[in-house]
Amino acid sequence: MIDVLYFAWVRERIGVPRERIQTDAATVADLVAELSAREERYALAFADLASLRVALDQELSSFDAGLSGVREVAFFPPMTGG
Amino acid sequence: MIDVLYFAWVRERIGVPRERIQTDAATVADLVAELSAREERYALAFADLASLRVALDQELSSFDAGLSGVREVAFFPPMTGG
Amino acid sequence: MLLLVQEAAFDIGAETAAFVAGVGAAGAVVTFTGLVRDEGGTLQAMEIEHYPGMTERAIAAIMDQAVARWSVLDALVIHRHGRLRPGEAIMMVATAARHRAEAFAAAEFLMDYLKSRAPFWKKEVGVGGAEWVAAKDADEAALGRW
Amino acid sequence: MLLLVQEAAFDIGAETAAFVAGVGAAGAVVTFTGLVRDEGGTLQAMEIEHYPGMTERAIAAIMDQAVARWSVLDALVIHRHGRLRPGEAIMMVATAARHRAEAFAAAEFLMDYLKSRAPFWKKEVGVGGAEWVAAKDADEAALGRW
Repeated sequence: MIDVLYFAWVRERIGVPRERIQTDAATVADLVAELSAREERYALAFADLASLRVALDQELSSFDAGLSGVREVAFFPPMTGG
Repeated sequence: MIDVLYFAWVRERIGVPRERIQTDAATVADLVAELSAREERYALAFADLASLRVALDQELSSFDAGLSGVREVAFFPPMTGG
Repeated sequence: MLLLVQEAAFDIGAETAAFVAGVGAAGAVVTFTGLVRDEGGTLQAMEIEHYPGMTERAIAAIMDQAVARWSVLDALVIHRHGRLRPGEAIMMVATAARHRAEAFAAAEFLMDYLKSRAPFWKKEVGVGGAEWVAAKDADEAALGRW
Repeated sequence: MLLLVQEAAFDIGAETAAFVAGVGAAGAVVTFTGLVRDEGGTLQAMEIEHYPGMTERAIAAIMDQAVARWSVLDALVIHRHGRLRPGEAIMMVATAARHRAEAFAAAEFLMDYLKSRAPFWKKEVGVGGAEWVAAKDADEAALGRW
Protein backbone atom coordinates (compact mmCIF):
# COMPACT_ATOMS: atom_id res chain seq x y z
CA MET A 1 0.00 0.00 0.00
CA ILE A 2 1.24 3.42 -0.96
CA ASP A 3 -0.17 6.92 -0.45
CA VAL A 4 -0.52 8.73 -3.75
CA LEU A 5 -1.09 12.51 -3.75
CA TYR A 6 -2.12 14.79 -6.61
CA PHE A 7 -1.85 18.57 -6.82
CA ALA A 8 -3.12 21.39 -9.04
CA TRP A 9 -4.51 20.27 -12.43
CA VAL A 10 -3.33 16.70 -11.84
CA ARG A 11 -5.62 16.60 -8.80
CA GLU A 12 -8.46 18.12 -10.81
CA ARG A 13 -8.13 15.57 -13.63
CA ILE A 14 -7.90 12.58 -11.32
CA GLY A 15 -10.67 13.94 -9.12
CA VAL A 16 -9.19 13.25 -5.67
CA PRO A 17 -6.37 14.90 -3.73
CA ARG A 18 -5.01 11.60 -2.38
CA GLU A 19 -5.70 7.89 -2.26
CA ARG A 20 -4.16 4.67 -0.95
CA ILE A 21 -3.18 2.33 -3.74
CA GLN A 22 -2.34 -1.37 -3.65
CA THR A 23 0.44 -1.89 -6.14
CA ASP A 24 3.51 -3.99 -6.88
CA ALA A 25 4.92 -1.38 -9.28
CA ALA A 26 8.72 -1.36 -9.10
CA THR A 27 9.21 2.20 -10.33
CA VAL A 28 7.26 5.44 -10.63
CA ALA A 29 6.92 4.82 -14.37
CA ASP A 30 5.45 1.37 -13.65
CA LEU A 31 2.93 2.94 -11.25
CA VAL A 32 1.98 5.54 -13.85
CA ALA A 33 1.46 2.79 -16.46
CA GLU A 34 -0.59 0.71 -14.04
CA LEU A 35 -2.88 3.62 -13.11
CA SER A 36 -3.22 4.80 -16.70
CA ALA A 37 -4.35 1.30 -17.73
CA ARG A 38 -6.83 1.24 -14.88
CA GLU A 39 -8.97 4.29 -15.74
CA GLU A 40 -9.25 6.98 -18.39
CA ARG A 41 -8.88 9.86 -15.88
CA TYR A 42 -5.39 8.62 -14.95
CA ALA A 43 -4.44 8.16 -18.61
CA LEU A 44 -5.49 11.79 -19.22
CA ALA A 45 -3.64 13.15 -16.22
CA PHE A 46 -0.45 11.22 -17.06
CA ALA A 47 -0.60 11.72 -20.84
CA ASP A 48 2.45 13.99 -20.97
CA LEU A 49 5.05 13.05 -18.39
CA ALA A 50 7.31 15.93 -19.49
CA SER A 51 4.73 18.32 -18.00
CA LEU A 52 4.68 16.45 -14.67
CA ARG A 53 6.92 16.23 -11.64
CA VAL A 54 7.05 13.52 -9.01
CA ALA A 55 8.11 13.55 -5.36
CA LEU A 56 8.89 10.42 -3.34
CA ASP A 57 8.44 10.84 0.39
CA GLN A 58 8.40 14.62 -0.16
CA GLU A 59 11.66 14.79 -2.14
CA LEU A 60 11.67 15.66 -5.85
CA SER A 61 12.53 12.53 -7.81
CA SER A 62 12.29 11.06 -11.31
CA PHE A 63 9.96 8.71 -13.12
CA ASP A 64 12.56 5.95 -13.32
CA ALA A 65 13.11 5.97 -9.54
CA GLY A 66 12.29 2.78 -7.61
CA LEU A 67 9.37 2.60 -5.19
CA SER A 68 10.92 0.16 -2.74
CA GLY A 69 10.36 1.48 0.80
CA VAL A 70 8.52 4.57 -0.45
CA ARG A 71 5.40 5.46 1.52
CA GLU A 72 4.19 8.59 -0.27
CA VAL A 73 4.24 9.44 -3.98
CA ALA A 74 3.06 12.84 -5.23
CA PHE A 75 2.34 13.90 -8.80
CA PHE A 76 2.04 17.55 -9.80
CA PRO A 77 2.82 20.07 -12.54
CA PRO A 78 5.99 22.21 -12.42
CA MET A 79 5.88 24.38 -9.34
CA THR A 80 4.95 28.06 -9.44
CA GLY A 81 5.89 29.43 -6.03
CA GLY A 82 7.28 32.81 -5.08
CA MET B 1 35.06 84.96 -7.44
CA ILE B 2 34.25 81.32 -7.03
CA ASP B 3 32.88 79.28 -4.11
CA VAL B 4 35.22 76.42 -3.22
CA LEU B 5 33.97 73.62 -0.98
CA TYR B 6 35.90 70.86 0.76
CA PHE B 7 34.60 67.63 2.24
CA ALA B 8 35.84 64.83 4.51
CA TRP B 9 39.64 64.71 4.94
CA VAL B 10 40.15 67.39 2.32
CA ARG B 11 38.11 69.73 4.53
CA GLU B 12 40.11 68.66 7.59
CA ARG B 13 43.47 69.29 5.89
CA ILE B 14 42.49 72.67 4.50
CA GLY B 15 40.77 73.65 7.73
CA VAL B 16 37.60 75.22 6.37
CA PRO B 17 34.47 73.72 4.79
CA ARG B 18 34.16 76.46 2.17
CA GLU B 19 35.63 79.76 1.07
CA ARG B 20 35.27 82.36 -1.67
CA ILE B 21 38.34 82.58 -3.85
CA GLN B 22 39.42 85.27 -6.29
CA THR B 23 41.07 83.50 -9.18
CA ASP B 24 41.68 83.68 -12.91
CA ALA B 25 42.44 79.95 -13.14
CA ALA B 26 41.23 78.58 -16.48
CA THR B 27 40.87 74.97 -15.36
CA VAL B 28 40.43 72.95 -12.15
CA ALA B 29 44.07 71.87 -12.43
CA ASP B 30 45.13 75.54 -12.66
CA LEU B 31 43.09 76.33 -9.52
CA VAL B 32 44.69 73.40 -7.67
CA ALA B 33 48.18 74.61 -8.69
CA GLU B 34 47.38 78.18 -7.66
CA LEU B 35 46.07 77.14 -4.21
CA SER B 36 48.93 74.66 -3.64
CA ALA B 37 51.45 77.42 -4.34
CA ARG B 38 49.64 79.74 -1.96
CA GLU B 39 49.82 77.70 1.28
CA GLU B 40 51.23 74.44 2.56
CA ARG B 41 47.83 73.12 3.76
CA TYR B 42 46.53 73.23 0.17
CA ALA B 43 49.67 71.56 -1.14
CA LEU B 44 49.14 68.76 1.40
CA ALA B 45 45.46 68.35 0.60
CA PHE B 46 46.06 68.31 -3.15
CA ALA B 47 49.27 66.22 -3.08
CA ASP B 48 47.67 63.18 -4.74
CA LEU B 49 45.02 64.13 -7.27
CA ALA B 50 44.31 60.46 -8.02
CA SER B 51 42.80 60.21 -4.54
CA LEU B 52 40.56 63.24 -5.10
CA ARG B 53 37.36 63.95 -6.94
CA VAL B 54 36.02 67.30 -8.11
CA ALA B 55 32.50 68.55 -8.75
CA LEU B 56 31.65 71.70 -10.74
CA ASP B 57 28.30 73.24 -9.86
CA GLN B 58 27.38 69.96 -8.13
CA GLU B 59 28.20 67.67 -11.07
CA LEU B 60 31.15 65.28 -10.98
CA SER B 61 33.82 66.57 -13.32
CA SER B 62 37.53 66.21 -14.05
CA PHE B 63 40.66 68.17 -13.23
CA ASP B 64 41.18 69.30 -16.80
CA ALA B 65 37.69 70.82 -17.00
CA GLY B 66 37.40 74.57 -17.60
CA LEU B 67 36.10 76.95 -14.92
CA SER B 68 34.43 79.43 -17.23
CA GLY B 69 30.96 80.22 -15.85
CA VAL B 70 31.39 77.86 -12.90
CA ARG B 71 30.15 79.23 -9.57
CA GLU B 72 30.89 76.34 -7.21
CA VAL B 73 33.86 73.96 -7.13
CA ALA B 74 34.00 71.11 -4.61
CA PHE B 75 36.97 68.88 -3.74
CA PHE B 76 36.54 65.60 -1.88
CA PRO B 77 37.83 62.04 -1.61
CA PRO B 78 36.06 59.17 -3.42
CA MET B 79 32.54 58.88 -2.08
CA THR B 80 31.50 56.22 0.41
CA GLY B 81 27.72 56.33 0.48
CA GLY B 82 25.23 53.53 0.88
CA MET C 1 16.09 31.73 10.73
CA LEU C 2 12.33 31.80 10.43
CA LEU C 3 10.06 29.96 7.98
CA LEU C 4 6.31 30.49 7.97
CA VAL C 5 3.91 28.76 5.57
CA GLN C 6 0.48 30.11 6.35
CA GLU C 7 -2.94 31.02 5.03
CA ALA C 8 -3.20 34.24 7.02
CA ALA C 9 -2.05 37.61 5.74
CA PHE C 10 1.18 38.95 7.24
CA ASP C 11 2.31 42.47 8.12
CA ILE C 12 5.21 43.36 5.82
CA GLY C 13 6.26 46.39 7.84
CA ALA C 14 6.23 44.57 11.17
CA GLU C 15 8.04 41.51 9.77
CA THR C 16 10.70 43.69 8.14
CA ALA C 17 11.22 45.78 11.28
CA ALA C 18 11.47 42.67 13.48
CA PHE C 19 13.93 41.05 11.08
CA VAL C 20 16.18 44.11 10.89
CA ALA C 21 16.09 44.52 14.68
CA GLY C 22 17.41 40.99 15.15
CA VAL C 23 20.25 40.78 12.64
CA GLY C 24 23.09 41.58 15.03
CA ALA C 25 26.41 42.13 13.24
CA ALA C 26 24.91 42.42 9.76
CA GLY C 27 25.53 45.50 7.66
CA ALA C 28 23.07 44.65 4.88
CA VAL C 29 19.47 43.46 4.78
CA VAL C 30 17.61 42.67 1.56
CA THR C 31 13.90 41.91 1.40
CA PHE C 32 11.72 40.73 -1.45
CA THR C 33 7.92 40.89 -1.38
CA GLY C 34 5.76 39.22 -4.01
CA LEU C 35 2.33 40.74 -4.61
CA VAL C 36 -0.74 39.58 -6.52
CA ARG C 37 -0.87 41.74 -9.65
CA ASP C 38 -4.33 42.81 -10.72
CA GLU C 39 -3.55 42.31 -14.43
CA GLY C 40 -5.45 45.41 -15.48
CA GLY C 41 -8.47 44.61 -13.34
CA THR C 42 -9.17 41.21 -14.96
CA LEU C 43 -7.97 39.16 -11.99
CA GLN C 44 -10.44 38.48 -9.19
CA ALA C 45 -8.32 36.22 -7.01
CA MET C 46 -5.26 34.05 -6.92
CA GLU C 47 -5.61 30.61 -5.35
CA ILE C 48 -2.42 29.05 -4.08
CA GLU C 49 -2.28 25.33 -3.45
CA HIS C 50 0.65 23.73 -1.65
CA TYR C 51 1.94 20.37 -0.47
CA PRO C 52 1.95 20.51 3.35
CA GLY C 53 5.06 18.94 4.78
CA MET C 54 7.08 18.95 1.57
CA THR C 55 6.72 22.74 1.35
CA GLU C 56 8.45 23.27 4.70
CA ARG C 57 11.13 20.67 3.94
CA ALA C 58 11.90 22.10 0.51
CA ILE C 59 12.09 25.71 1.71
CA ALA C 60 14.20 24.82 4.77
CA ALA C 61 16.66 23.02 2.48
CA ILE C 62 16.84 26.05 0.18
CA MET C 63 17.41 28.36 3.15
CA ASP C 64 20.19 26.14 4.50
CA GLN C 65 21.93 26.30 1.13
CA ALA C 66 21.66 30.08 0.96
CA VAL C 67 22.98 30.50 4.50
CA ALA C 68 25.99 28.28 3.87
CA ARG C 69 26.85 29.71 0.48
CA TRP C 70 26.73 33.46 1.22
CA SER C 71 27.58 33.56 4.93
CA VAL C 72 24.05 34.70 5.60
CA LEU C 73 23.61 35.79 9.22
CA ASP C 74 19.84 35.49 9.24
CA ALA C 75 17.07 34.61 6.78
CA LEU C 76 13.29 34.75 6.73
CA VAL C 77 10.74 33.20 4.39
CA ILE C 78 6.98 33.71 4.71
CA HIS C 79 4.77 32.15 2.03
CA ARG C 80 0.99 32.15 1.99
CA HIS C 81 -1.45 29.67 0.50
CA GLY C 82 -5.20 29.83 -0.02
CA ARG C 83 -7.22 32.54 -1.75
CA LEU C 84 -5.60 35.97 -2.19
CA ARG C 85 -6.96 39.12 -3.75
CA PRO C 86 -5.11 41.52 -6.10
CA GLY C 87 -2.65 43.72 -4.21
CA GLU C 88 -2.18 41.25 -1.36
CA ALA C 89 1.30 40.03 -0.47
CA ILE C 90 1.87 36.40 -1.48
CA MET C 91 5.24 35.96 0.18
CA MET C 92 8.35 37.65 1.44
CA VAL C 93 12.00 36.77 1.82
CA ALA C 94 14.60 38.58 3.90
CA THR C 95 18.34 38.01 4.13
CA ALA C 96 21.00 39.59 6.32
CA ALA C 97 24.75 39.51 5.70
CA ARG C 98 27.81 41.59 6.47
CA HIS C 99 27.92 43.09 2.98
CA ARG C 100 25.36 43.93 0.33
CA ALA C 101 26.60 41.56 -2.38
CA GLU C 102 25.96 38.48 -0.22
CA ALA C 103 22.58 39.70 1.01
CA PHE C 104 21.41 40.39 -2.57
CA ALA C 105 22.75 37.10 -3.95
CA ALA C 106 21.17 35.05 -1.17
CA ALA C 107 17.79 36.76 -1.62
CA GLU C 108 17.81 36.24 -5.39
CA PHE C 109 18.90 32.62 -4.97
CA LEU C 110 16.06 32.01 -2.49
CA MET C 111 13.55 33.57 -4.87
CA ASP C 112 14.76 31.60 -7.89
CA TYR C 113 14.52 28.33 -5.96
CA LEU C 114 11.19 29.15 -4.34
CA LYS C 115 9.75 29.86 -7.81
CA SER C 116 10.65 26.48 -9.27
CA ARG C 117 11.40 24.11 -6.39
CA ALA C 118 8.96 24.87 -3.58
CA PRO C 119 5.69 22.94 -4.05
CA PHE C 120 3.21 25.74 -4.61
CA TRP C 121 0.80 26.05 -7.53
CA LYS C 122 -1.00 29.22 -8.47
CA LYS C 123 -4.42 29.46 -10.08
CA GLU C 124 -5.65 32.76 -11.46
CA VAL C 125 -9.38 33.31 -11.07
CA GLY C 126 -10.53 35.94 -13.55
CA VAL C 127 -13.71 37.26 -15.04
CA GLY C 128 -13.48 34.66 -17.84
CA GLY C 129 -12.77 31.65 -15.64
CA ALA C 130 -9.91 30.07 -13.69
CA GLU C 131 -6.57 28.93 -15.03
CA TRP C 132 -3.47 27.33 -13.53
CA VAL C 133 -0.39 29.52 -13.93
CA ALA C 134 2.13 27.76 -16.16
CA ALA C 135 5.72 27.51 -15.01
CA LYS C 136 7.96 29.80 -17.07
CA ASP C 137 10.99 28.54 -18.93
CA ALA C 138 12.75 31.69 -17.74
CA ASP C 139 12.21 30.69 -14.12
CA GLU C 140 13.68 27.23 -14.68
CA ALA C 141 16.56 28.77 -16.64
CA ALA C 142 17.24 31.21 -13.77
CA LEU C 143 18.41 28.28 -11.63
CA GLY C 144 21.29 27.75 -14.03
CA ARG C 145 23.13 30.83 -12.81
CA TRP C 146 23.68 29.49 -9.28
CA MET D 1 9.24 58.30 -6.23
CA LEU D 2 10.49 59.52 -2.90
CA LEU D 3 13.97 60.73 -1.91
CA LEU D 4 14.80 61.73 1.65
CA VAL D 5 18.22 62.93 2.80
CA GLN D 6 17.95 63.49 6.52
CA GLU D 7 19.72 63.45 9.86
CA ALA D 8 16.80 61.86 11.72
CA ALA D 9 16.36 58.13 12.14
CA PHE D 10 13.66 56.52 10.02
CA ASP D 11 11.26 53.65 10.71
CA ILE D 12 12.17 50.80 8.36
CA GLY D 13 8.96 48.90 9.00
CA ALA D 14 6.70 51.89 8.44
CA GLU D 15 8.59 53.03 5.33
CA THR D 16 8.50 49.53 3.84
CA ALA D 17 4.79 49.09 4.57
CA ALA D 18 3.95 52.50 3.10
CA PHE D 19 6.02 51.78 0.00
CA VAL D 20 4.42 48.38 -0.61
CA ALA D 21 0.94 49.83 -0.04
CA GLY D 22 1.50 52.37 -2.80
CA VAL D 23 3.02 50.31 -5.61
CA GLY D 24 -0.17 49.70 -7.59
CA ALA D 25 0.30 47.19 -10.39
CA ALA D 26 3.68 45.92 -9.21
CA GLY D 27 4.22 42.24 -8.50
CA ALA D 28 7.66 42.58 -6.93
CA VAL D 29 9.16 44.86 -4.30
CA VAL D 30 12.83 44.72 -3.26
CA THR D 31 14.27 46.66 -0.34
CA PHE D 32 17.82 47.12 0.84
CA THR D 33 18.72 48.46 4.27
CA GLY D 34 22.28 49.42 5.23
CA LEU D 35 23.16 49.22 8.93
CA VAL D 36 26.12 50.44 10.98
CA ARG D 37 28.13 47.29 11.85
CA ASP D 38 29.59 47.27 15.34
CA GLU D 39 32.85 45.67 14.13
CA GLY D 40 33.15 43.43 17.15
CA GLY D 41 32.38 46.19 19.62
CA THR D 42 35.27 48.46 18.54
CA LEU D 43 33.08 51.00 16.76
CA GLN D 44 31.54 53.78 18.84
CA ALA D 45 29.88 55.78 16.09
CA MET D 46 29.79 56.43 12.39
CA GLU D 47 29.79 60.03 11.23
CA ILE D 48 28.38 60.67 7.80
CA GLU D 49 29.17 63.90 6.01
CA HIS D 50 27.40 64.89 2.82
CA TYR D 51 27.25 67.64 0.21
CA PRO D 52 23.83 69.28 0.57
CA GLY D 53 22.29 70.01 -2.80
CA MET D 54 24.59 67.78 -4.81
CA THR D 55 23.46 64.77 -2.78
CA GLU D 56 19.84 65.21 -3.81
CA ARG D 57 20.76 65.94 -7.44
CA ALA D 58 23.06 62.93 -7.72
CA ILE D 59 20.57 60.52 -6.14
CA ALA D 60 17.63 61.83 -8.18
CA ALA D 61 19.68 61.30 -11.36
CA ILE D 62 20.52 57.73 -10.30
CA MET D 63 16.85 57.03 -9.52
CA ASP D 64 15.75 58.38 -12.91
CA GLN D 65 18.22 56.05 -14.62
CA ALA D 66 17.01 53.02 -12.65
CA VAL D 67 13.35 53.82 -13.37
CA ALA D 68 13.93 54.17 -17.10
CA ARG D 69 16.16 51.14 -17.45
CA TRP D 70 14.12 48.51 -15.58
CA SER D 71 10.57 49.82 -16.01
CA VAL D 72 10.50 50.55 -12.31
CA LEU D 73 6.99 51.50 -11.15
CA ASP D 74 8.13 53.17 -7.94
CA ALA D 75 11.38 53.80 -6.08
CA LEU D 76 12.40 55.09 -2.67
CA VAL D 77 15.76 56.23 -1.30
CA ILE D 78 16.29 57.37 2.28
CA HIS D 79 19.86 58.25 3.33
CA ARG D 80 20.90 59.64 6.66
CA HIS D 81 23.83 61.89 7.58
CA GLY D 82 25.26 62.95 10.94
CA ARG D 83 26.31 60.74 13.82
CA LEU D 84 24.97 57.18 13.93
CA ARG D 85 25.53 54.43 16.47
CA PRO D 86 26.20 50.73 15.76
CA GLY D 87 23.05 48.89 14.74
CA GLU D 88 21.32 52.00 13.39
CA ALA D 89 20.04 52.08 9.83
CA ILE D 90 22.13 54.32 7.57
CA MET D 91 19.92 54.17 4.52
CA MET D 92 17.35 52.21 2.62
CA VAL D 93 16.35 51.70 -0.97
CA ALA D 94 13.12 50.21 -2.29
CA THR D 95 12.11 49.37 -5.85
CA ALA D 96 8.85 48.08 -7.30
CA ALA D 97 8.41 46.46 -10.70
CA ARG D 98 6.12 43.98 -12.41
CA HIS D 99 8.61 41.13 -12.07
CA ARG D 100 11.35 40.20 -9.63
CA ALA D 101 14.30 40.40 -12.02
CA GLU D 102 13.71 44.11 -12.70
CA ALA D 103 13.09 44.98 -9.05
CA PHE D 104 16.30 43.22 -7.97
CA ALA D 105 18.41 44.71 -10.77
CA ALA D 106 17.14 48.23 -10.10
CA ALA D 107 17.82 47.94 -6.35
CA GLU D 108 21.36 46.63 -6.91
CA PHE D 109 22.04 49.31 -9.48
CA LEU D 110 20.83 52.02 -7.07
CA MET D 111 23.05 50.61 -4.31
CA ASP D 112 26.12 50.37 -6.52
CA TYR D 113 25.72 53.96 -7.67
CA LEU D 114 24.89 55.31 -4.21
CA LYS D 115 28.08 53.68 -2.87
CA SER D 116 30.39 55.40 -5.33
CA ARG D 117 28.53 58.33 -6.88
CA ALA D 118 26.43 59.94 -4.16
CA PRO D 119 28.45 62.52 -2.19
CA PHE D 120 28.57 60.94 1.26
CA TRP D 121 31.69 60.27 3.30
CA LYS D 122 31.83 57.98 6.29
CA LYS D 123 34.10 58.33 9.30
CA GLU D 124 34.40 55.53 11.80
CA VAL D 125 34.87 56.66 15.38
CA GLY D 126 36.40 53.86 17.41
CA VAL D 127 38.09 53.33 20.74
CA GLY D 128 41.47 54.05 19.11
CA GLY D 129 40.45 57.22 17.28
CA ALA D 130 38.56 58.27 14.17
CA GLU D 131 39.27 57.33 10.58
CA TRP D 132 37.68 58.11 7.22
CA VAL D 133 36.38 55.00 5.47
CA ALA D 134 38.34 54.44 2.27
CA ALA D 135 36.43 53.78 -0.94
CA LYS D 136 36.79 50.17 -2.01
CA ASP D 137 38.11 49.18 -5.42
CA ALA D 138 35.38 46.51 -5.43
CA ASP D 139 32.69 49.20 -5.14
CA GLU D 140 34.09 51.16 -8.07
CA ALA D 141 34.46 47.94 -10.05
CA ALA D 142 30.82 47.04 -9.32
CA LEU D 143 29.72 49.94 -11.55
CA GLY D 144 31.25 48.18 -14.51
CA ARG D 145 28.52 45.58 -14.63
CA TRP D 146 25.74 48.04 -15.48
